[in-house]
Amino acid sequence: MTILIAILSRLAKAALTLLAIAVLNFCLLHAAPGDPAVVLAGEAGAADEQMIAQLRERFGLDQPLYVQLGKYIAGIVQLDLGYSFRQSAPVIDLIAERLPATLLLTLTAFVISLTCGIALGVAAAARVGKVSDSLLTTLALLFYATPLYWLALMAVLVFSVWLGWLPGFGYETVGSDFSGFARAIDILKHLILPALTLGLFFMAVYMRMTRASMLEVSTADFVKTAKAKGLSGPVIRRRHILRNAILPVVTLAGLQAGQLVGGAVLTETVFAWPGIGRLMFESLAARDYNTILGVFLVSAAMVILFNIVTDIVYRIVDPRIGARA
Amino acid sequence: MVGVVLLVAVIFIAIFAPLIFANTPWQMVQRPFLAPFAMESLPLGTDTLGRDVAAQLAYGARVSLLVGLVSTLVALLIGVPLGALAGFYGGYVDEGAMRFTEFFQTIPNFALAIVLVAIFEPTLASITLAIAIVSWPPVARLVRAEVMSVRKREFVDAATLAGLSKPRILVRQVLPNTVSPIIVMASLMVATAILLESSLSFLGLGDPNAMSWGYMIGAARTVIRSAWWLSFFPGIAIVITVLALNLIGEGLNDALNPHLSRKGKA
Amino acid sequence: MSTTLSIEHLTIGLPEGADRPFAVEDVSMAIEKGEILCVVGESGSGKSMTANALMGLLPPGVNVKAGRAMFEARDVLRLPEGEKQALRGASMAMIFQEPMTALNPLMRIGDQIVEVFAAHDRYTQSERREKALALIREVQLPDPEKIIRAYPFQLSGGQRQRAMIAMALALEPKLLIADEPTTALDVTTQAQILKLILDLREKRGMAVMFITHDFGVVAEIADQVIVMRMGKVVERGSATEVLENPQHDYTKRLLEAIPTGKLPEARQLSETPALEIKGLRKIYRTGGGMFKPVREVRAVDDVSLTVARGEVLGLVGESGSGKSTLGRTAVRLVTPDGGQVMVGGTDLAALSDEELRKQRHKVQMVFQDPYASLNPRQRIMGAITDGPITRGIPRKEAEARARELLEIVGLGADAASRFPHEFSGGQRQRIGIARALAMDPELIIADEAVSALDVSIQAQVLDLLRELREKLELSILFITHDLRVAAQLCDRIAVMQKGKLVEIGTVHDIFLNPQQEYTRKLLAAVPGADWDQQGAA
Amino acid sequence: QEAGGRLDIVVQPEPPSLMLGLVQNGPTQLVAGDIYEGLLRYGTDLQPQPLLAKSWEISDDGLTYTFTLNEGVKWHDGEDFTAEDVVFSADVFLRETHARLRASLAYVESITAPDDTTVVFQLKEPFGPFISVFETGTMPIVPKHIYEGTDFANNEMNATPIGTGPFKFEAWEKGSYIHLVKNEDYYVDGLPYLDEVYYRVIPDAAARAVAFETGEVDVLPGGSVENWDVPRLTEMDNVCSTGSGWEFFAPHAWMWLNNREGPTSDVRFRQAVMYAMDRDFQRDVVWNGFGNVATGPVSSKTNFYSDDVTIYDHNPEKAEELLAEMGYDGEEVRLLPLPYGETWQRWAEAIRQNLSEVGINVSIDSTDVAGWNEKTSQWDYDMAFTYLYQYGDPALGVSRNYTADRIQKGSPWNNVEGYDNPELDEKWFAAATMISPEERQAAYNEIQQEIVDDVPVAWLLELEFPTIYRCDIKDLVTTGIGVNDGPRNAWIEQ
Ligand SMILES: Nc1ncnc2c1ncn2[C@@H]1O[C@H](COP(=O)(O)OP(=O)(O)OP(=O)(O)O)[C@@H](O)[C@H]1O
Ligand SMILES: Nc1ncnc2c1ncn2[C@@H]1O[C@H](COP(=O)(O)OP(=O)(O)OP(=O)(O)O)[C@@H](O)[C@H]1O
Ligand SMILES: [Mg+2]
Ligand SMILES: [Mg+2]
Repeated sequence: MTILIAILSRLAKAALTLLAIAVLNFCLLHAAPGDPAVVLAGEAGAADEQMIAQLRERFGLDQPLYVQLGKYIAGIVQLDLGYSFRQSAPVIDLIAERLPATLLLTLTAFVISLTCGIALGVAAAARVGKVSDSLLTTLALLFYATPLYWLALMAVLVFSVWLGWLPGFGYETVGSDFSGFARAIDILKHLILPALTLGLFFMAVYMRMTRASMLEVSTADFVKTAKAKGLSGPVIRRRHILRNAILPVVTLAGLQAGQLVGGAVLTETVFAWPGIGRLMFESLAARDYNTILGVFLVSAAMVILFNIVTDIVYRIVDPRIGARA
Repeated sequence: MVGVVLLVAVIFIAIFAPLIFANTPWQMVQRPFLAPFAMESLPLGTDTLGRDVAAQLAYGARVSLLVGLVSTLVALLIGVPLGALAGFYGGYVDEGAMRFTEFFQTIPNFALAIVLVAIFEPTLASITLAIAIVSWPPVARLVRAEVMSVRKREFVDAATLAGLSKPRILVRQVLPNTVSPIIVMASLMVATAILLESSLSFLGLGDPNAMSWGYMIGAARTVIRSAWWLSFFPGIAIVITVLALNLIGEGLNDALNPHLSRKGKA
Repeated sequence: MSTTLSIEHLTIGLPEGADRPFAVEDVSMAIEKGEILCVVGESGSGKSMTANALMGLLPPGVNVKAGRAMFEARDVLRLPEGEKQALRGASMAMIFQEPMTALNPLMRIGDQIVEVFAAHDRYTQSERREKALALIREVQLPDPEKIIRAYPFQLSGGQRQRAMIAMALALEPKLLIADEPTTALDVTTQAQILKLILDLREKRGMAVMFITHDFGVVAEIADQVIVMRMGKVVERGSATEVLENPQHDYTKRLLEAIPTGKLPEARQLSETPALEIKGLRKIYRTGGGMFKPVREVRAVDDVSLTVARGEVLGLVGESGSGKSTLGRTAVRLVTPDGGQVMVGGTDLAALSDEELRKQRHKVQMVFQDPYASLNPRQRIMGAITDGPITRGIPRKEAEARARELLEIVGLGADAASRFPHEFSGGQRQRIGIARALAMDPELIIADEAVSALDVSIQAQVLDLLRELREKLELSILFITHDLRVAAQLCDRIAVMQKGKLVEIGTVHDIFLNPQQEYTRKLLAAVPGADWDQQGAA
Repeated sequence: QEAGGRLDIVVQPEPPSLMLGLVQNGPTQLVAGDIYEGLLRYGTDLQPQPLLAKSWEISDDGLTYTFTLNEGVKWHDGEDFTAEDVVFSADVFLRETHARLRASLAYVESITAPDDTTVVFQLKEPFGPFISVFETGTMPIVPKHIYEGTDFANNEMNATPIGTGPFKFEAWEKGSYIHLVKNEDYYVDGLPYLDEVYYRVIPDAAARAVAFETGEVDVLPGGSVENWDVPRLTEMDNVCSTGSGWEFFAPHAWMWLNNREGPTSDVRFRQAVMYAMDRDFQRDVVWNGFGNVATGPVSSKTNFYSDDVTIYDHNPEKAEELLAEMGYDGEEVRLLPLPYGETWQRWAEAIRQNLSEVGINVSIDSTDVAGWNEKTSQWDYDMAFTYLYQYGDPALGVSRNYTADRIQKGSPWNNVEGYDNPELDEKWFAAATMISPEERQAAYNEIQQEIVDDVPVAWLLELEFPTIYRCDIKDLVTTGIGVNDGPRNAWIEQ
């Protein structure tokens, strides 16, 4: 019950934060040089004063900035993210079209990086000081240090061009008319490379963190207690150390899960993944303000959502939080 | 140790680039796409316009390191005072500062960097600033958390009891005790900043007048098939530098953490 | 009687860079079935190492160099890991020094007990639960049904320690090793746990190796005693032999330094109050964020008392009774929720921040935790002179005075240029005292100022305080949980319980004629109280 | 010729909309060129060919253009196509929405439809290039029954375009692909051969090359991959390429030199720039040998080209002389590259290097597409890259960049450099309204000679964008607009 109220109040607060973010972003974007009307006119291949004036009027860009802001905020309150000038469609539709792809990519990458990262971190911590530990740690460091886009290019080169195992880009085989299970398999094949490249960096982060955290916890007194009980090494690691070591990883993961939504621009670009990050990047080039603002708002909402989820996960993992009565 | 040696080497190359290479990295010196080791004077070959890759690499080190160091410095300059004030004074100061920080954290930071660079137009200064702007919030949070925990330590009470003023306590007693985690974080931030700069360059948001590693990879990606060395060498340079900074960071982490140094990671 | 454990010529090597080559050297001892062997000795003498070696839990770098430990006809020091595992928890169990951290914070108490059975593959799932419940009852934890599902943070320190004991006893081990299991606990809880161990020894006839530095505890439970120093056994014998007729110099010194229950003569107190506290109240509110209900603790609840000039007022009471809070309110590190604090006639609450800062020097505090109260990155000189310099005393003068004070507390002037971590706990506590004195205060709040000290150094510091009281007419609010120490130094004693002042009176009144039930309980819980009376006699 | 099959064609960037009447940028023309049609199409020799109009007639005074339309043409939604649609499109719809066409329509007195298959354009005065404005991208015919009386820009049907072309719109998966299917009712028997066409959106140039290599796509229209990739791709088995298919557009690249202020306002400086540049190197290295060095404002592929002009070779000494003569003091000159990918970036770097070798202090401004549009249309630059289409006739695609009446702030497609030469303006106008081609040729020769000496802009290259495709695709590029209407006739050899 109290949890429910707490979540509700937190959501209300989040809504306010979002509104403030919308205002801030609005101001930020309008500080950018570049006029969407001019861009649109430019794209048309020819333009004159009349056309630009028409465009401005049509999009309300001829009005003073504060009026535009007022209208925009009023729209947001009614869950209307505005209209994309460039794509001539409501922003919310554009985002809705792209969001599933991004979520599929980033969540897969997230799950892969988290599970593998933690598993490898545990493995490395268990072998601390041995060759295999150094090997794993160095590998993680390498993944961490390698620029993501470079890795992506290499992955395409190797797995797609040379070996021909996996499709190098896109979301699914275009025009294949797959449906049901076959389609799922097809999408999965397309998903592997981008999800892996996106995941590798975070995997490295989680692994290092898990390892460090495991080592730290393994010096705790209760680990000694567990040994004194006669528990075996693996049992101690699983039941005692890992559970305590995972908390900082959860915090970090929560932060990053939110960031993943907007942080996949590079991966989406290299792999032609029709996601929201690319939408943002392309809209930025066209000064399609409403779309960028929409993307920012949605990803901010994601971050906040994931923060709440993190808190709940935290509560499940650590009974000390909030349980004091 | 390895980290320090590597980093010093990179810094050395960066500083002395003009002495080592007679030409600017933009000079077209030979036919394009000269493979590495094919010609003695051009050990790493030439790029798409026939420019010396080795010179580009050396000059690129300057930009990449500069962006990394300066942006980290700026991020610290924003993050440390903000976090320190929030953590030390608490209450409304804290609330205000943290809400402010939250704004910057809710926008995915790579996306924010892209927008900022696009807004200010890509110059070395704007790129550095944009990277600083997206990297300070974690610093503020860290410093805040550290200050909050140090503030509760009893020696702060002791200083209060000795009649020291609050600002003086913050600066002289509290902050020095938060230095080690900040240093460790900073070394990692430099690494992240270098990666971020290169990612921006890759997307075409680099400073066109500054030769950087990210620029090199971005420029080379279209010829990755026919001229592997053009993206390989700068890629390796980034990996080595980031690796070095990470090793230094971890080394510092261990050195500054009494628990770990005592255990002796032999 | 049969011998449960016999240690023969045990030598444990320390890694390079340690303060000495061997943690313990050529140590032998034996414990009979159903016997309690107390191991006493100064801090760092190798007591814990011996215990850990038996359990096979030596820290990395520390190794058994020689000797053997025969248990059930096997040398436990040389068993392969697998067999050791089988032994641990089943026939040989250990209770650790620190109850607060020895339990996994994320696991229910019941599960942590059940785990012991699981590790040794005993009983079925449901039986294990039953057994766990029975154990919880046996160690007299209240409301077992609830406790079994509780997390460690929901338990008090004493309850946690009992849960630990339950775990150790789960498989009815033949040998129980208890490493200072009561140091962190207040006297009343300590008494309960000692009783529990005695009961269990009776019921199950297990052998106990009990590590402690408290002779009161030794007197209460020991059959045999071993005294260790610098890794060597310096004396051994039955409890009565060692306590009453010590042979070795070190043992004698230890015993001499124990504060006796002897009460000092009453002194004439001055009329002018140095500190007046009226109706003081402090409520701590914690939590109240996301998901958390607000929790209120009435740390100090309507307390009034005065300390006269030149008086030492002892403040005693169990842990958490609000002693430190009261002290901190007096120096105004904590803002009270109600009531008045007058120092030398001025009400600190009425002062502005700036004026308060100027008046600060009048009351000083020696903090409970000496290490925490020193800035680890500041040299001792800075720590001591910061205050006086802020007050406007010239640097030279302040530094000269600091050196003088360091000499007075017995550290030597060269201590000034060192960092806090380069001192031992006792030395740090003396630095804290020097720092307080440097401000020329009228009143010192000494919060457990001698708790970290060896009995011998403890005596030294008490002498110093007595001297200052005489010479400078210094008033002291002396906070302690050690009634014996309080008896030695104080003029009057105030007793606190759960934030309330339950009794206040002269030392003689309190010790010889306590009015309150709670005070009587506190006095009775002092370990080795009987033996002590004899000593006093 | 065999029917059947599917083509996958790269489109880059993703078009903002497929409604060709509203948006006419490159990607839209590429995709929507299969959906919509104009009255005529133009061969690689720029001569008109029938499309919606099966024949046409121009009166001797050059004022009356009469078109006879094909019969039995249907819109994709089944409605009949009539002459009324043409009148509506040209006179109502495009007048409002199509800026480039609007300039040509200024010469038009009236547009009428005497019967269902006849359309008559009556001009006010002769306009030499008028026969070239009926191309699909210039005058796409839109359905009157859908748009009449509506708000064109916000018409819901814009999302599902209805045309008369050989392919119908089927689906658009944003960020992935656009799917067109064969128009079974197409009015030319047997056409089109292909069953379907996919336009694939792949944002990264390297990925586009990979897509072609792995067989994901079959056609890389000009400009889809960076030039350096072209040799590698064309060397693959069963891969063909052609430079043809751009004649109508004849993309012509130059740098605007700001004639209003700074060093670039001095004609000697502008000439120095021309001499300082090594344009052969630019073509050979930056453009990998594609294209020709431009001699002046008119592309050699366009009608009325003349090479009887001053030739600027690579001559640094001459450039230094000119700079010394004008007393150039090393003032910084900003260079704005075109943000269209690595080739353009490298090009700017190469030119900066050339210029700095003769002592010109150049810094490259970096910006994205929006910034480029903003800066050029607000005249905030010193030197700025651009390339423009010539649309087959100097009066349509060339003069707009040099006459003073086209100095209009706010658009990057006119006289952005601010070149103001009234004498020459007269000649441009006169040349546009002449009827006889010989007369016009003479007039344009004169214009070219004069303007090249003035160097209002620094002409660079006549660009060539090779189209790369698999050799078993036949008849893909048959007209002057290449792939834009290529799928209409293309077929795949089995
Ligand atoms: N992990 C370690 N590495 C090196 N030396 C250690 C380690 N732990 C303890 N020592 C050293 O071993 C010696 C014995 O330590 P031990 O913990 O047995 O003392 P103790 O008698 O239990 O003291 P206390 O009463 O303070 O608990 C000490 O000199 C100590 O400094
Ligand atoms: N800062 C604080 N916030 C919340 N509760 C506190 C705080 N400080 C103390 N308390 C609570 O107030 C009560 C009194 O604490 P206090 O430290 O005064 O006890 P004490 O008598 O000094 O105990 P000890 O002998 O263990 O030092 C305890 O229940 C404690 O948990
Ligand atoms: Mg010990
Ligand atoms: Mg206390």
